This record gives sequence, structure tokens and C-alpha cells, in this order.
Amino acid sequence: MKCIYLDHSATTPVDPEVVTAMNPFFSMHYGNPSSMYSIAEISRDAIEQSRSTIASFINASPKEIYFTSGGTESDNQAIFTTAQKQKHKGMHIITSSIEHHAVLYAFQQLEKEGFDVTYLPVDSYGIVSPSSLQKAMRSDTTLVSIMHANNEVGTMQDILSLATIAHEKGALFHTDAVQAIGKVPVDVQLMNVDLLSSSAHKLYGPKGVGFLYAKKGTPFSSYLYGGGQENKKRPGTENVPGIVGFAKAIELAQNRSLDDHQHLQNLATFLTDGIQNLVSDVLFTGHPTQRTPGHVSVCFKYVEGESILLMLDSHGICVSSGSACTSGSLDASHVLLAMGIDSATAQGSIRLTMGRQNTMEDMKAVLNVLPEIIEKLRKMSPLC
Amino acid sequence: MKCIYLDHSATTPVDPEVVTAMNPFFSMHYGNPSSMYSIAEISRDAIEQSRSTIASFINASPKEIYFTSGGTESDNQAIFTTAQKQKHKGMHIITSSIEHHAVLYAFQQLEKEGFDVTYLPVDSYGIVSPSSLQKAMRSDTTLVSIMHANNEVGTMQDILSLATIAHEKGALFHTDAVQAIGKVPVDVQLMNVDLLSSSAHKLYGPKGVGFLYAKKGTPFSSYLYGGGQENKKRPGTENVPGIVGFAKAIELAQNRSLDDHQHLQNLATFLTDGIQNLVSDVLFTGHPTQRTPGHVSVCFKYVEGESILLMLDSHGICVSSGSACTSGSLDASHVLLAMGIDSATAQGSIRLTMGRQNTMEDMKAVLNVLPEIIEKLRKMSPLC
Amino acid sequence: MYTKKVKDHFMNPRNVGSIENADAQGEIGNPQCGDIMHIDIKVENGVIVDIKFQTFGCAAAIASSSMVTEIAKGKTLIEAEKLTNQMVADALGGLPPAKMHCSNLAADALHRAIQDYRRKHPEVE
Amino acid sequence: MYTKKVKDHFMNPRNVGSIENADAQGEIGNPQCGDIMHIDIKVENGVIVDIKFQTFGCAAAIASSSMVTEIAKGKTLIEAEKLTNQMVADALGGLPPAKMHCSNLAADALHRAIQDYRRKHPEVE
Ligand SMILES: Cc1ncc(COP(=O)(O)O)c(C=O)c1O
Ligand SMILES: Cc1ncc(COP(=O)(O)O)c(C=O)c1O
Repeated sequence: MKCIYLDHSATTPVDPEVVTAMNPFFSMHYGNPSSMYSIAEISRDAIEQSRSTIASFINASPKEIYFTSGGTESDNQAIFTTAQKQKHKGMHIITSSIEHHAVLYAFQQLEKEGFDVTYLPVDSYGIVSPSSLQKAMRSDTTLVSIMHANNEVGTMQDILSLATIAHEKGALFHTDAVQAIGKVPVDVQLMNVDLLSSSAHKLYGPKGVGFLYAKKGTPFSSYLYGGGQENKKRPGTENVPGIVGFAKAIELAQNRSLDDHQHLQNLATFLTDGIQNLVSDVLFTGHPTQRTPGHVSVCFKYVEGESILLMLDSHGICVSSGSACTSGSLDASHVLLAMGIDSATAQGSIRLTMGRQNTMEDMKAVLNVLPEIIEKLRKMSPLC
Repeated sequence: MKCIYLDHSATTPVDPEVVTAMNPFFSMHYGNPSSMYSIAEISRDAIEQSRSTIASFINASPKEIYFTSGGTESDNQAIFTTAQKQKHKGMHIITSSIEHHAVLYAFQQLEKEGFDVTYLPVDSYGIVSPSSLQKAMRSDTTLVSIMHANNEVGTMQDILSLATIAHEKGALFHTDAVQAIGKVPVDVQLMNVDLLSSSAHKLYGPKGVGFLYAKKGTPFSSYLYGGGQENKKRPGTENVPGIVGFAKAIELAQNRSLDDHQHLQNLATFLTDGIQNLVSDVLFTGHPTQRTPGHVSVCFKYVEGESILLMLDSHGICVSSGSACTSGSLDASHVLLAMGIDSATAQGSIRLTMGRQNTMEDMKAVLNVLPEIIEKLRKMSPLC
Repeated sequence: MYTKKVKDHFMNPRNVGSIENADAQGEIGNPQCGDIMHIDIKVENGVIVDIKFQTFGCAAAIASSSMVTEIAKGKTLIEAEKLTNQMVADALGGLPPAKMHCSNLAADALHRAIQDYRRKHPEVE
Repeated sequence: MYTKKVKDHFMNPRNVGSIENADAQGEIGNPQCGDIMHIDIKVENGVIVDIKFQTFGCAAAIASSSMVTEIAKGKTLIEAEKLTNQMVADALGGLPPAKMHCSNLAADALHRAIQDYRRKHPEVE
């Protein structure tokens, strides 16, 4: 059965050009970048070339890019090490209530360690209002971390305004841009951020590699202890093929960004309109316009997300669900709840995130089966 | 120029069979293992299959294997989280003075945080004597970490004796087996260890993936915060191709272990004898027999390691050096110094670590140029 | 993740719906956890002659509801009372650990329906 | 890592060795850091007419020793005294940052040789 993959926010297929770029670094240019002999220079140069490509894509300097094992590690390093390094300045740190667990649980851990944490609320679109940040800022606030684009509902924040408020009070600003990079322009200067996290596998790069941008002079440090790699900020033998693949993925994103953007918008609009017309009692979540392209998140009342997901899967359509059942926890998505959606409705959420390869035919295929799936499940539901 | 690679302890070329095993997981079976739809099951199954392969190789149960981003992370997680989790039991922890920086710097960091650390000495062969551990053990000792095989000099410890002593006093035992796995039999039951670290790129697997073995019931925890992957012990989207490649590398090691072992021994013996016969004033370091196969480490008096390394490189021969110059620090190797070697001699150290692909011809090529290189450098040396 | 049997009962659930003039009904679950199960039964001479369910929930919840109706149909109330959630899970070839607690409550819903019946018919043994 | 010039001076060092009946000599370095440089000079009429070095150390140490001898040869003592380690590094097309402090001491060794010469020949300007 043909598979229609509509879960690009979970992960993306690695672009064949990316695989081709990585390949020589497995068995041919395998030298350890820390070694002194000439063949290792090829690995070292490849890393530095990759660093430059990525830096210029986000308007940073190469020295401000540190490679990590992924988005989770980047988020953790940014948050834990800056909070610790600024402890003498203050113990108040701020985040939003819709962060990914890689940020949220880091803050909860710091809270356990004695930090005072403010979790900013969001409005019904998932927007953190600059005025709420303004009010939360204190003289002992050292770090603000607010995600650029939300993974569940696609809402994008006004990072420049938020970062500017943080800076006015002398706090650092970190943003988790894992869901933004490759989909929308990300310019660390225009956004005025100190730290930014990214993960390659969300933009057609390989799993297991990410980067942390840290502006020159930012007080952060290595989260792991060991060798002197990555300018002493991230020990461990570098994942050379992964880093090269990440840079290639960024290069492709750069070349295709305009086309991709328009294409994804078109797909999402078509799908949204179709669902709206064909199914009753639906609630589209996230901001109507301030959102990542190709991202449709919707709650179907009276039914539960996992059931929808699995029925779509039986038709070869891959989507994800924000329901409690799929997250491994028993509570409905903390993101949807923070947006004021009641938990029964939140249980019926489905996320469809489109990618480069998707076509209008794919959208039509979804619209072809989704209404009857919802009908079938609602017939089974005691809530109808 | 043909390259004779003799630095397999730094990293290894990825075996083409490993690349072949990884390939389908980039662009074809790319599903996020945490996703619910059927295509993600392929990724999930591949991880579990890999976990089983690796577990059975070291005589562990699959649930005791946790995938990480490499040896450094495995070491850090093992050390930091067990020390913290057992803080109520005691604050005394023990390691050796010849550990890799991924272990050594973790202990130094814990020392800064208030732990009492004993760094056990080694003898002139780099052996930690069980009796010195016995003497160092206290009622408040909670963790002992001693590496299985040393990366610089190849010396292997009697892990069973050391672990047994640690257990008698109720402490956990961790071993950094990054340099042992794939070269010598590693059986966690026979060795009686609680925690063990490994990194794929040291055994013809890919860079950027490792595992931590933690015996059932061992009080350790996640070092990173985020999603619930790896049984809640290691968050972040799994590096599926990396994990699959690691398992394939382990499988190959298993199939080839006897052949590899004999081959590497032969090469090392031939090279050692040759150097001994052709060059004066040399000091072979590490234990003569209790060492990893294919590992020759030697100090050439009156000359400095980086110079030897670069001159060998100009002949297409890749080796590494324990000299201060290559490590980025100014001090000679802490391993050689701990073994009682004076710092001038330690500066002249060279490590040649052979691999599967190497031949007797390669050894002859080294012996063909090494004596004249040493002679040339000694002619330049004010110490001669 | 799910066994073939779970998938079958999820995709083709047996005894979906409600019974007009049901003799008794039982409901369990809460929307927080994302599962609500409702069971209607029709009883004749102490035997469950008809049973139907409605479930809001994940595949495990739907499949275990379907399975419990299939097992209970034709059973005496006394036999049906002995059914446990674990037996339902076993009949499905097992459920993922995360689903055992929250989504595997169909037997409890059935017991509530039987309780309801006994309350209304205290004369039945 | 190293420039072409460094590699050239390392692989083909100029003026290696010692001078019999040298007029003066200078040495700098320590075995801890792994670099020791020794320079012999022969001086005629205030001009360095011959210069040789011996160095225990890495490629940067050897190359900067070689380079300093090449620059100093034929220079007056006064000119040679103005040579700095930085100038030697520049003449080599630069050195890696890690090597600037420890391995780039050849000009200092030369200065010590000149000092030694001046001590022995206080009459020379
Ligand atoms: C917003 C966000 N942050 C962080 C992460 C973590 O990235 P990774 O799984 O690559 O560690 C993800 C994806 O899982 C994400 O969507
Ligand atoms: C003994 C030892 N431990 C730990 C490591 C760290 O492994 P990695 O570089 O894969 O993080 C290495 C290799 O660099 C090693 O040789």
C-alpha cells in the first residue's frame, strides 16, 4: 500500500541528496577530526564547512554554532548551563506553558534544584503575549526560553518582541527553533536571540544530530564532560557524517524555501477547507495565520485521537495525535490544555504536517476517508 | 598516496556492511520510533532488534541496554546520575588516574560539587591493583569507575576482581569499555559490572552512537530531560540508522572476533619486534600481555611525538601521539605520567593501533621509514 | 504495538451501539484519561441475551469493549461477573503496558451494568 | 592545521645542528611543555654570519626554529634583537592558536644567544 506520510513534524525522510553527501564520510573519509594526520583534515574541514553553511543560513558566525546529538541535548545544554552559570545573578527563570518536554522538563528539574520558574500562559491561539512576559520579568530573572514554533499546533511566537523584553532586564533569551528551522526564515540577528536549538531530522536531515547556536559571549558551558571538541563546549568524537548531512539539509532548505513554503501553504489550506466543509464539530487549533506552513492541527469532538490515527493508518495515511493515549502519559496534551481547550475535546486532536513530497492528491485521499472515519467513531461514541 | 591507517583506537572506518545495514533507515524506513502508525513500527522493531543483538553480545538482557550519542555521554550518564542518586548513601567515589577525559573530568566535576574522590594510582604497566582499591574502599563509597582497556597504552584491567571488591562494600561498579568492546570478549555477568559504556565508532560502526549497559535495578537515571524514549532513560528522537549500524558492527565483531584477534596480535608482535631491533632508546608502554590486541604504544627518547606523527604522515602512515602538542593541553599525557614515565620521555610517545584491514606489508612499510625518521629527529634534538 | 486481535476488534468492533429498552446499563471512565465505556445489556432468565457498547477512547478501549461484549453474550450473569479486565486483555492476545490501566476497563463497565440489573431485579440470583 | 611554509620548514629544516667554536648560544623551553630550543651563533663585526639550531619539539617548534635562523642569518645583532616570536609566526604564514604560546619561542632563544654574546663581548655596540 502506498504510504501517505503526513507527520513531518515528528520526523522527515532523509533527502537522498543528504544521504549522498554523508556517504563518503562513513568508510572513506573516516578520520577522527581531532587527529593530526592529513586524512583527518578532511573530516575537520567537512565539519567547519558545515558549520559555515549553517551559520550563514541563520545569519550567525561559524564560531557561534555548536554541534550536538539533537534538539533535546541542545535545549538541555542551553537551559541548564546558562541557568547554572548565572546563579550568582539570580535564580528566576521563565518559560512558556506550551514548550516541548525537552524544555519543560529541564525547567521542572531546575525548579526542583531551587530555581524559581514562571510558566507563562498562552492565549487560545497558543500565543505568549509580550505583555505577560513583561510583567513576569524581575531583576533576578536570568533566562527566558520560549519556543519559536510549537510542534503540536504550529503557532509561531513573535520572538523579536519577547527577546527584546528579556534583554531589557538583562536576561538571556533562548528559543527552541526545532520546528521552525527549514520551514520559515530564521535569522538570529533579526530575532535578537542569545541561544537557539535545532535538530536535523526535522528538515530532511539525519536523526541524532543537532546544533546549539550561542551568541558570542553568552555565558553557557559544556553540558557533557570529556574531550575538547567543539571549542570545549561539546565533548565526544564528532558525528561527522551527521554534521555533513545536517549542513546539506540546510542548504537544500535554503534553495527550496520559497517553493516549499508556497506548496505547503497550499496543501494546508486545501486540507483545512476540506475538513471544515466535510466534518461537523471540529476545532482547528493554533493560530490561523501565525503558524508554520503545512501544519494542520484539529480536534474532532466526541472521538479520540489515537482511534482516528489508527483508522487513517489502515488507509496508509500517517498522522499524529495529541491524545493522552499516544503520548504515554494519561493526561491530554499540555499544549492544548494550556490553550484553554477542554480535555475531552483535546483527546480528539490530530496533527497533519505536510512535507515536500506531498501532493494535492494526498490531501484528497485524506478528505476521501477522514469523514467516514469520524462518522464511524462517532457512531461508537457515548458522547454523541 | 596509499594511506596506511594505524589509528584504530581513535576511530575506525565504518564497515561497508554496516553502511548497507544503515542505508534503508535514512530515506525509506524513516518513521519516528515513537509514532503510532505502522511504518514507525519498522523503526521501533529495528531498534529492539539491535538492542537484542548487542545485549546478547555482552551477555546482558535487552532491557539493560540504553542507546546514547556515544562513549562520552554513556560515561557521563553512568557517573553523574549514580553518584547523585546515591548521595544519601555517601559522597565518596573512586576512579583510576588513567581514565579517559570523559570519566576523569566527570569525577573532577563531582569533586567540585562536594564529592570526595579517590584517584587510584597505577603501576608502571598501567595496572590498578585490586589491593589499592581494597584499601581505598570506605563505608560511604558509592561508585567505582575503572576502565576496561586504556586508550593510550592498551592495558586491560582485571575488572572482575575490582568489581567484586566494590560490591563487597556495597558500591556500584562502572567500566568504560569503549576500547575493549569488539576487541576482547566482554561479558557483563562474568565481569560482574553494574554499568558499562561503549561507542560504535571504535568497532567499525558509525560515529555519534553509543550505549550504556545498566544492570537491572541499578540506581541510575536519565542525564538529559525530555521525551520518554529508551524506557525514560534517554530522551530525544532515536538515531535509528546509527543504532542499526552499531548492532551490525557488533554482529561483525562477533563473527570475526577470533580471526581478528589473532591477526591483530601477529601484526603487533611483528611491529614491536621490528621497532625493538631497529631503533635504540625506546620504551614500550603498557602491559606486555594484558593489553588489547593490535595496540603498540612506544616512547622514542629525545624526540617529540607530534614530529614523529607528522613525518610518518608525510609517508602516508597515520598514527597518534600522546604528546602534549596533540592533546591541545600543554602537559604530557596524564596516563604516561601516572605510570611513572618522566615527562620528557612521555613527550616522545606514539600509538599505533591496527585494524582488520591492515597487513604485514603495512607493518613493513612502517619499519621501513620509522628508524630514519627517529634518526633525523634525534639529529635535530638538543637532548641527544 | 497492538496484537492482530486488538486490531481486528478495533477495526471491526462487535456489538456496537445501544439497546432499545435495555434491561440495564453500565458506564465507566473519564474524559481526562480519554476513555469512556458504556454498556447496555438485555437479560433473560439470568442470561445476557444481548449486549451492546459505545466507547470513546483509543484502540485498546474500543477493542476491549468489543471483546467483552463478545465474551459476555450468552453467558449467565454469574459467569459474566467473573470476567476480569485481565481476562479481556488476555483474550485480545495482550495489551501494551501503558494501556492496561486506563483503557482496559470494559469488564468493569460490564460489572456496572450487571450491578444495575441486580438493583432493578433483586429477585434474580 | 599547519601552513605550507610550516610544513616545508618542518620537513626540510634549515640550519640544523651546532656550530663548533660558536661565539654564543641560547636555550629556552622545558620538557614539560615538550619544547626545547637551542641556538648557536657565530658573529663577525656585529653581524650574525652563521647560526644553527637544535630543537626538541613539535612541528611548530622545529619550523619556527628553522625560520628564525633563516631570518637572522646575515642580520646585525641590533636588527636580530628586534625579531619577535610573532614576526617568526607571521613569516611562517601563521601558527595554530594552541601553538603560539609554547612552541613559538625561537626568537627568544635567539635573543638569549645574543645576550650571551654581549655578555662575552661587552665592547660590541
Ligand atoms: C519543538 C521541539 N523541541 C525539541 C525536540 C527534540 O528534538 P530531538 O528529538 O531531535 O531531540 C522536538 C522534536 O522531537 C521538538 O518538536
Ligand atoms: C576509553 C575511551 N572512553 C571514552 C571515549 C569517548 O568516546 P566518544 O568519543 O565516542 O564519545 C573514548 C574515545 O574517544 C575512549 O577511548
